[in-house]
Amino acid sequence: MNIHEYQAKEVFRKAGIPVPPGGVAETPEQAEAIARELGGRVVVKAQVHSGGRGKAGGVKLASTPEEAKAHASAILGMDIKGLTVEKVLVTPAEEIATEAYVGCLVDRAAQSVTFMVSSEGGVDIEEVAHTTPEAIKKLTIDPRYGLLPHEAYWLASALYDDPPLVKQTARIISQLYDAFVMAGASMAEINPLITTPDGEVKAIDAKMSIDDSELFRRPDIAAFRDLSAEPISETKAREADLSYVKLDGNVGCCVNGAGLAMATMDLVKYYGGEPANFLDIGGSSSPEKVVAALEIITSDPNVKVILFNIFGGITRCDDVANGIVTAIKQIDIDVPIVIRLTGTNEDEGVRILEEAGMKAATSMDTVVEQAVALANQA
Amino acid sequence: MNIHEYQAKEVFRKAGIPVPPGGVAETPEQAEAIARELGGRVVVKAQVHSGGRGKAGGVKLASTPEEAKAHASAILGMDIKGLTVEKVLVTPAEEIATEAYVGCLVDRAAQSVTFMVSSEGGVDIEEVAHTTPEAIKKLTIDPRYGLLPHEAYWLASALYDDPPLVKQTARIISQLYDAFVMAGASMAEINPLITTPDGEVKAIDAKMSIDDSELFRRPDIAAFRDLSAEPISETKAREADLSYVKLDGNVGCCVNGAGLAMATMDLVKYYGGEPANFLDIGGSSSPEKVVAALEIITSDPNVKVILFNIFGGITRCDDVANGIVTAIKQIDIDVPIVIRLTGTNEDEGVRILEEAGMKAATSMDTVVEQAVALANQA
Amino acid sequence: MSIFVGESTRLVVQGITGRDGSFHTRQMMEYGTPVVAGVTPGKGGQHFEGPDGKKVPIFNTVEDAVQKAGANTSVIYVPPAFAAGAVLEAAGAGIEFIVCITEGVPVQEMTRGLAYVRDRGSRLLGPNCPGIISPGKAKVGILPAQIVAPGPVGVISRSGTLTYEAVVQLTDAGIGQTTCIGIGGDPLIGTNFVDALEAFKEDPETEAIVMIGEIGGTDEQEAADWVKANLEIPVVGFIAGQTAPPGRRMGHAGAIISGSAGTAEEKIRSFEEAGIAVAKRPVEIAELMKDALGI
Amino acid sequence: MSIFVGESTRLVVQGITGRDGSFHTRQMMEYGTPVVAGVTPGKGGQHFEGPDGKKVPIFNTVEDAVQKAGANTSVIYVPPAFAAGAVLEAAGAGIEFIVCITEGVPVQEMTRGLAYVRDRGSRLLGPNCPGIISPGKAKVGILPAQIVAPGPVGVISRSGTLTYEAVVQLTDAGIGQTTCIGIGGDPLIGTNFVDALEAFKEDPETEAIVMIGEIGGTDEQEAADWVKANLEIPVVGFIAGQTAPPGRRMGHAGAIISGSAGTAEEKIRSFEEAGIAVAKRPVEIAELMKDALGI
Repeated sequence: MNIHEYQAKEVFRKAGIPVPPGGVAETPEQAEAIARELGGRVVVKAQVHSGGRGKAGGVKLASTPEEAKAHASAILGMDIKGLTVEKVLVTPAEEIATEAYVGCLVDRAAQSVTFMVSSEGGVDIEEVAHTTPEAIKKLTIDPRYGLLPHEAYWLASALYDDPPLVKQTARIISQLYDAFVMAGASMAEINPLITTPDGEVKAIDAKMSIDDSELFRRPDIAAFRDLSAEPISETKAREADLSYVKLDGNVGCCVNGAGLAMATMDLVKYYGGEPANFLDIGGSSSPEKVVAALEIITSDPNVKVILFNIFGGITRCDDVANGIVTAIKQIDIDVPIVIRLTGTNEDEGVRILEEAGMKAATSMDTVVEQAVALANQA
Repeated sequence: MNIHEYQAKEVFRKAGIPVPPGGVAETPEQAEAIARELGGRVVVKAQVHSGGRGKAGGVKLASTPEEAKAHASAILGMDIKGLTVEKVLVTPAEEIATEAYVGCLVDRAAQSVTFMVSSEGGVDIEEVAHTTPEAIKKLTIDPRYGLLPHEAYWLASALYDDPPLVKQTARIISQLYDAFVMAGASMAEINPLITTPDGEVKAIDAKMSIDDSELFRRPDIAAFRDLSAEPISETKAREADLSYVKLDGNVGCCVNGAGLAMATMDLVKYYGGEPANFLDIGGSSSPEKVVAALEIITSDPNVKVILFNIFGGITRCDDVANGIVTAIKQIDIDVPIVIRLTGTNEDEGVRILEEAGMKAATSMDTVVEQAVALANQA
Repeated sequence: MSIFVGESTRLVVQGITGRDGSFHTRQMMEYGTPVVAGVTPGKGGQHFEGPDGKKVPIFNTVEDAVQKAGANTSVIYVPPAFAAGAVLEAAGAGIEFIVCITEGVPVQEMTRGLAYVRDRGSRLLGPNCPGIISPGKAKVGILPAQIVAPGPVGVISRSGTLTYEAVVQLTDAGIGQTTCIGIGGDPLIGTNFVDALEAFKEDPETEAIVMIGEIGGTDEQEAADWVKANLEIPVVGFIAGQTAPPGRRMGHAGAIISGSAGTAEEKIRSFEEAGIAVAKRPVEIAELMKDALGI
Repeated sequence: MSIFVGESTRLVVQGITGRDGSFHTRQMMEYGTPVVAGVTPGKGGQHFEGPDGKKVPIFNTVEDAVQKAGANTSVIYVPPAFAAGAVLEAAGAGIEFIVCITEGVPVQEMTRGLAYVRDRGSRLLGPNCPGIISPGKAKVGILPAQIVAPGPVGVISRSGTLTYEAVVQLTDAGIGQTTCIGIGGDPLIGTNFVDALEAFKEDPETEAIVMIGEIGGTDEQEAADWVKANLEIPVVGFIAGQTAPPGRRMGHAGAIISGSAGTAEEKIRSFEEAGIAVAKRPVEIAELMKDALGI
């Protein structure tokens, strides 16, 4: 789960990282009031789960509260990479001497947390990693010891020579690690970490991704979820404990297992179709989950056909068949449904479907080809 | 540094360990008041840095506040293994179903912390270790991971079968480890850890030794030091940053280095004498430390001769010589002093002594033999 | 032969009294897997009733299961909040091979968990994996027994049902398996492609390998490099997620294309460069394997 | 030859600008030890002025000292509060041999520190030790150079000045040393008697060994067992603390007889059982060594 800049800054503040003050506004008037209270020049920043806010015009400098209001008015409601801006952060404009990058993330290859720092801050770190990898210093944390004081000091030393700056930065790096652990993050970054002309080090941007598996025991972090930042269908899927990602095609897919679901999407494309979604109904799928899945798929007006691809393992074919039959009675489905059903309790599942006047195939290729043909005819 | 039972119980309480309430009394009247407030039967327990309090009559059960007063009156001022009881702890008498032992300590061989648990609680664990070692379950903590939940559960499972007792005990074992870490301890034990007839698990005794090297950063723990529990000479030595242990002989020893100091004591014994003390003036010994050392040695009326054995390394012979000369002027020393001085700045040191009318030898055996002879003549 | 599990497997089920644990314990026992113990704290001394009235002793701790029942392999069916702790307990008790089925284990817990497993000299499969099956010998996890058959092919996969898809086609084509392993879909896993490949290389009965990867990470690319440098026997591969958009997580915590890394194209290219025959559709896996084995 | 330090030693001094650090750096340089770097955080870029106007570069981190000055050995003279951190830093930077002179390092910090040193494949000598000297080659620590001489005897000791006592007598008797090591008086130390004995065993120039132990712990007993099982060359031993009362700490955090363990009698008995010639007085060490060497 991604969280907003202002939320990540709350986490950072709790960990002791120096973060400038600021307030979140949902209206231009609120933005003006916050700017007035802060005094001086402010920055109005779009709060969306997307990079490249600056380039998209979502970050603007304001010299007066009135100007802050005008900027907020322009930014609120703006569309950035398909996401609508619902909130802006109003925060003082800092004097910047230097900009650096400090971040950490779960590193698959190292099976631990890796820190990355670069004195080329304020720019896209993936770009830096690509063009000048030597400008990034990396350090993998031994999970048995956590981030050790000398490691924080080494990372800070890669950014600055001046002893007071190194000391402040080392402290911030340790605090970033604390924040990372505290929030159950999979990624946390400060970009840029600035130094001011007075020699202070501050985090003026903040980005964090939270490991969804950590949320059950961190209600404070879970409360950060911004439902306005995701399609309603995905919110609904999550509540029904389904994995769903909306895509742009017209073949609605309902599959058990993430790998099989992706392979099904790929096969749709192979046969000349376009998947409307990724949807994994998961392992122990009750009929209720199937009903919820069908409600979500049919809520997408692009969908011209619904394709079930079920290979029963823990999932029982009869559960899925029961779900389909129930859903058809409850929901008004006006697109064709093609079903592949094999594996655990296959015979029972096929019988249930046949009693309801439906058929099931056993081959994946057959049903996908059929579904694509139906979608392309529609 | 050893701390008292009531102090260890404070640390335990902070860590969440269930410890019965209680109060510390320095007079029989205070003990009576505490017993009245607690109500019911109480135990009056001598607070001294010594085992075997029970056998010595330092732990007594009282049915009434008046009886508590009487017991306190008997126990306060009592001598237990050479230590005078200055305080008693008054605490409710608990109903006991079973008694177990739970402890942890720094384990030299394992280079980590080792836990020991035994269902034979309430008795001397070293005795148990000696007679029925199989009655003790040991587990060494990996310092990189700390005490893991399953380890606490395993230890608890070695004591009880009943699931609720195991669960409570596992929690207490984890909390004991927290207390151990929090206090910078080298040893912490609960003996006995009791179960009540109602199925509650409680620590009714508490013992902790603190690593002296941890005290500088734990002022709350350092404040536990009970000066009344050690000879004044040792308090004074600690303040002067000297290592001093009072012994029963008459040859006062002043040596640099703990190993050499012990070897000097052994040599005194070898030549038929008895050392009056262990005293290590440490590495970088200023003249002031030598003066303090001489003050401490001469405050022991048993001392019949003072023996210096200095092998200069970091310690400079001239510093020691200057200290001796200064001390002789300041303190009224009426016993002979024999000096062995060799190593760093030896010539300068010998010159300083000779100017003050003293002599120094270079051989350890010579001076020790001489000192013993002088002590035995006196 | 088989890898990781086989004739010497003595299995303890952690979470044997839970819904999934009890269901799958019966399935594993029916397949003939020697389930020697179950663990549910607080239920030590009771027995689990398996098929045909077989009784499996339940212990409070894995340590007891090891000491009293000689367990050397563990399978974990406990809720996500306790799964990492269960892995630690198994490794701490000296279990050699640990299979963690549980999905949704916090990744930060796994960083410590994996280090502990390594320090103790154990091997972890998973978490968030379907387990492992050695046809005719042992089934540890949830892989369906009815679709496998003994034979010369080793199967390694990051996914569950997609593995079934591949395995059933192999079996239908008359190609049996030495061992089928689901390594799991999480970003941090105990046994990756290379670990499994190394084990298959040591198994004289494995004559060919199927590798089923998906988007996210670079494990497949490293596996391809390893195959190129170390493996003589033929490998057939498949990568799921060619149509997955970057930045969106496809179910598994691991299945996400982040930055420039982890696309299906990249992985397919690596496979091809390593001489791995890449199936375009799952159904081609069996066909390519027939070619590879010359049957 | 020598053990742990020698011709290839490239020393970095952690805490080079402190009072003890600067004094002993000069002493070590005067002895000819190759001091290639100093570390004091915040003073990187400055230089330390050694004897004869030699300049030693100061770095902010040990990592820099390793990368820019090729340091492979470190000696630590920093206050107790920072000493464990300095050990971690040295091990983290890849220093192979770390000598910690500092006394009063919290023992709990050392449990983690020793694990880290092991995990990183480094060796720690100390803490709370006088260091190591290889006569004529290198001096790392505070052992006085003027009392040693090159020769065939290895010296291992838990104490400082008592070692000097033994070494000066050996030297006065014409018996030189391959290496003299003070392993330190703390309860938890990085290099114990057995570690040092193992290293001496591999050194062809070491023809005999002096072991100076004291009360507390069982390190001497284990060393005696090791000597009996593994060592061919003669060993002379001495144990300090025969008159120390149980339960009272004799200076060192380690020098305490607790319970039934760690008495001088016990240790002397172990030595004797292992065929180690035990000196009753320090002065006898040189005499027994003469007998052992047949001179």
